[in-house]
Amino acid sequence: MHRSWQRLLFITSTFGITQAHANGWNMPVGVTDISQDIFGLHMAIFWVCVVIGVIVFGVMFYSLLKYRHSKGAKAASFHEHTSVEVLWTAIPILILIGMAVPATATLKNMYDSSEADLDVMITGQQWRWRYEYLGEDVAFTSNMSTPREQIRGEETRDEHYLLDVDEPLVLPINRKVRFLMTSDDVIHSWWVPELAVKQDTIPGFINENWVKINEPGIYRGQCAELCGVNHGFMPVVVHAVEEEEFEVWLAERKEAAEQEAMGIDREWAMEDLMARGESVYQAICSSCHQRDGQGAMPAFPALANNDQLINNLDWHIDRVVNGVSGAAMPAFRSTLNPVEIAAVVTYTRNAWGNETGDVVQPAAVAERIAQ
Amino acid sequence: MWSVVKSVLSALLGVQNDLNRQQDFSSGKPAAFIVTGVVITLIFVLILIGIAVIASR
Amino acid sequence: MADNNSVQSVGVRRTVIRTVAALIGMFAFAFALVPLYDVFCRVTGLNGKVDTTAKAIIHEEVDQSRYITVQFITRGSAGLPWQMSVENRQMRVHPGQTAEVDFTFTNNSGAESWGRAVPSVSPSSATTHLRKVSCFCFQEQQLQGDERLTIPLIFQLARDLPKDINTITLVYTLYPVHHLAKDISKNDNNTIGDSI
Amino acid sequence: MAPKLPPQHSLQHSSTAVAGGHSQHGHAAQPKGIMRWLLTTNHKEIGSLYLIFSLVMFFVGGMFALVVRAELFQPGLQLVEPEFFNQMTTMHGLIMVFAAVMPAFTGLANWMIPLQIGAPDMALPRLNNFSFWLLPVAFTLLLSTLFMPGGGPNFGWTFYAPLSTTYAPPSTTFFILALHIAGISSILGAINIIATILNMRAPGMRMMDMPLFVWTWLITAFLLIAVMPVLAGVITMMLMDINFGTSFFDAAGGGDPVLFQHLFWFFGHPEVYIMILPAFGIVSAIIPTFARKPLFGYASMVYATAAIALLSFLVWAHHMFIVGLPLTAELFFMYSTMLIAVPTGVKVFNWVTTLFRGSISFESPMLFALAFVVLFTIGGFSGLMLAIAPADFQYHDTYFVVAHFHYVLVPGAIFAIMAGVYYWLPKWTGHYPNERLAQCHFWCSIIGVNLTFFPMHFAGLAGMPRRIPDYALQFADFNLLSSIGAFFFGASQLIFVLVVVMCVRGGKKAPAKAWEGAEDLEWSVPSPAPLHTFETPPVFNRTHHHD
Repeated sequence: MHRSWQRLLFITSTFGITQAHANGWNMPVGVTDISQDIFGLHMAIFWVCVVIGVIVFGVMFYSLLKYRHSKGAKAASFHEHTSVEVLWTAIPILILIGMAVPATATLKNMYDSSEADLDVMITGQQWRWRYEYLGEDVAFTSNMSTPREQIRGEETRDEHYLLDVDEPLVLPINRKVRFLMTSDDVIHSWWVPELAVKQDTIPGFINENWVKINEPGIYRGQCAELCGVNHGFMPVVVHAVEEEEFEVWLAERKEAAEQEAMGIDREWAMEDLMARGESVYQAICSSCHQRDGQGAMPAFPALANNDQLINNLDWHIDRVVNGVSGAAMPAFRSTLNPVEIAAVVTYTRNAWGNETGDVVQPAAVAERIAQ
Repeated sequence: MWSVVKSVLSALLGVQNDLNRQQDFSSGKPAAFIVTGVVITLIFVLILIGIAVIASR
Repeated sequence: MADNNSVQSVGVRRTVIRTVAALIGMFAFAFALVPLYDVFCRVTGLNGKVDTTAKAIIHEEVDQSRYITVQFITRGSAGLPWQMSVENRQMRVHPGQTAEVDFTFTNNSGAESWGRAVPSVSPSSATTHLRKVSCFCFQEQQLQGDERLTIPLIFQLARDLPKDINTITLVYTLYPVHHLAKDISKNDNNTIGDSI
Repeated sequence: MAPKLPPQHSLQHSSTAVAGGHSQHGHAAQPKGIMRWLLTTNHKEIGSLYLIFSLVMFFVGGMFALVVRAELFQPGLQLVEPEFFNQMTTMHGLIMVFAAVMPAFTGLANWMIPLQIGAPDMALPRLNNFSFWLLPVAFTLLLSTLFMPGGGPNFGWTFYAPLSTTYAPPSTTFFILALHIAGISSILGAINIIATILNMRAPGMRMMDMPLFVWTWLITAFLLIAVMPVLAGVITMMLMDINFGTSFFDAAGGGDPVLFQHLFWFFGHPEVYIMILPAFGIVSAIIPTFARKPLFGYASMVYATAAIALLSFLVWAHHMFIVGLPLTAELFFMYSTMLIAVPTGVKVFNWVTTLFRGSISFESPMLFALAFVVLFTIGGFSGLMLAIAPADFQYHDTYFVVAHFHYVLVPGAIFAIMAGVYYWLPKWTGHYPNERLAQCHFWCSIIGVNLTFFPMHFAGLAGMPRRIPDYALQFADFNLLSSIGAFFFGASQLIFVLVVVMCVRGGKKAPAKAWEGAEDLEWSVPSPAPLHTFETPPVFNRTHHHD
């Protein structure tokens, strides 16, 4: 019953402004049932406001024109009228009840995350997202891939400026996906307008939300809660694909994870570690410690020519693996795999004039993480 | 007592005529109005909570 | 006029005393809100906060008609070199049934340290229906260097668990505990030159 | 907001206000120069100090806003680094809320409340002096954090933990101290206003005879008493989390970051009303004056103000719809928030009905008051939209919200303050403001405000989050317009300064009753108002008032 009531709202309210979405002036209609319901509510309350506004401002401007002092208007002296006052109190209450009913129905629907087909854990970190497909052994972080040169205006900005990531979240369409959301440091907020999902990620606590996408496509969003310096640079990209395609993708990711796991045991050459380390460093570390390892004082110390780092290998690995409590440095033990940690440690120990010559093998890191 | 409740209720709606207001203010018992106001606010909150609980079922 | 003035100043004094009393009351109230909020959360399950005191098992008939999937997620945090793992990442239980699952804590460093697992439950409406009989999250844990410790979590889901809940997720986040003596070293970590 | 030097010739005038009042001992030995201003206990002088201070801070906060708008002029990072950008958004919010809008209202209260209720001064004149001089101390301290290592506060004016505790710059302790001092100043001001209104009214003036500005300020002062201590409590908890190892808001120690938001908004929502209720009072004084017709529904206005104040304690979590509240809480706060639209609507309807069948003229105070009614209502409409919790999942923390609260605060609170300044300038200075320039200021401000804030609605709906230093390309057009509007609006405020300065120095002489339709007690004293007025309580003539 509620649904048909909402459909009605939706149809009446989209009348005449179907182009608004395409122009990017209005809230996107979105690609889930919930987002369409929300769009319907949005347009319904918008038109309610427009009608009230036309009436109120109509009376106001009529009075301003008609009763001008300069036209010799004589002021009346009435200053109360109980029945009119009762009326203009009662009518808004009725309108509000009329809005509250469909809003309540939509909200209840949004809160019903039961019977999900897939669980994805979303973790906010300064300043990236981590996605874990629970029970599937697939997990990765998603960083903004817009190059610094575009931000600084040294290159032409491409179409998806600031809204592109290295690894999008891949989701199947037509399946109910439950999101479990939390954070490793400060409060972030995961938001994709076309999915109508916006939820705070709170350190130490877990939030839930869900989505069932109707159409395949690429949907972009951003972190919506101020989370520090690079708050503006942690986009969300969701790649919604057909269910079969998703299964194939998931299988590939699992295989890749196994390949990576095997890489732990083999002996890596310095060049390979340096190459791998540089890409990890630029994706993960450079947002704080800067691309050239110079850091940004006082929050983010320099790594280049950092004596403590150069002289103490164990300390260095420990900082990357376990992080620093109460500071911006997260623990990468579960975010990066041993190969990546070994690579990035090797890279930082041999880049920008840090010529220690140390080569850290993944096996050694793996041993440190889990004995 | 009933007139006090009525006055407070109409105050919550923001509707009161001058005649009643004159009576209220000549009754000279502000405490009665304040207490009634607080009680009615509490009842209002409880009703709202009740509606929210029922609606969320 | 002097009369009027003294009446006024008595009135002013009375008003000031009352407003200052109200101020002090509101300031105290702000602090009282902290425990009140806590109590409120635990009673209503708001925020997925879990009661961190042991509950007795209530012997009630097991509801064989439905299964609830209980998921366990363990998370680490910065500054604590521990690994936390769970024997099964999810299990299926009937409401009313008592279940047990083992969690293993490993200290990967050579030094002893203290940690605490902060629990959170989702959906939050399930919180009040989850009875933890025994949980490592009730108190802080101490691990010696390279120590490994296995602690069971014993819990029971109440039979009156709302019908629309079929999955419950328990999340534990490990945080370092800085005892007073250690606080100084924690502050050291915050100084700039030291951390990377 | 008006820098108004009290009349220097006031000593001769000191007892002319109402015949018979003889100057009290002590007037003769007034200190001169800077000491006069440091030590003054005169409500008019302190009122002027508050207004001058808030005008200066309005420009400081405005400069910060212009830094933000300049960076957002086009995509990319051009002028400032994200770290400094965050400090600018934070400081802009803090300064505008705590140092511009709130002191401006306190300044108007200092000037006008004693005049409107026929009192010789505020109830506690020395406390009044102290509460003003706390402000420059507080905000010098706050602004100085910008030069400290690690920079000033960069976590938004809402300073959500743990970004403002565990992850905050070292200067945060000074930020907390500054806020404490500013809070104490507001509290002392509120105590003084309550004591004045309750005890110092002219004989015969009952509560329901008071002008609405006095009423709204009384209710505002009670709100201040109720919530400023809560703010003090929250920042004290932050201070302890940062410096003494407690964990009120730190999950690691068993605390809860969401608790911070509950406490903050328990203060923060009433705070929003603290910034708008006195504006209602000013507008309710100006519209009847220039419509030459009594205010429609005076009693309803008083009750609606009280109802809004009470409801403001029940709606705080509508700022937190996406933190993961349980469904029942979400519904409760949605319903209570929607209901607050009813008393607010009553006020708008009352103003419009006051205009109906009036005899309306359009002097500058009236223009600002009318713009207030229209634009505040537009802000109210977007507020109603935000109240719909499911839709708020899309609106929350976007530029739609930024547009909403700027519509409520800029053409709301600030336009009302400017309307009040133009309205009362003849009383303060004895001269009418230059009407041509004032109208020019009005039209420039109207264009500037709408050009700045209207496109923000679209940017927000299209998906632009708040507090970002750089944005995706589809938001470029909206931001370009907003930035142009912001610089235009900022520049047009210089006209305001010009009008005020010119008005202090000279202009068309104003009689005691400067506006034809003005009825309240302040218009019975000469213009400019002498330094000491109502030393003998006036006879309050009820027929001129609301019944």
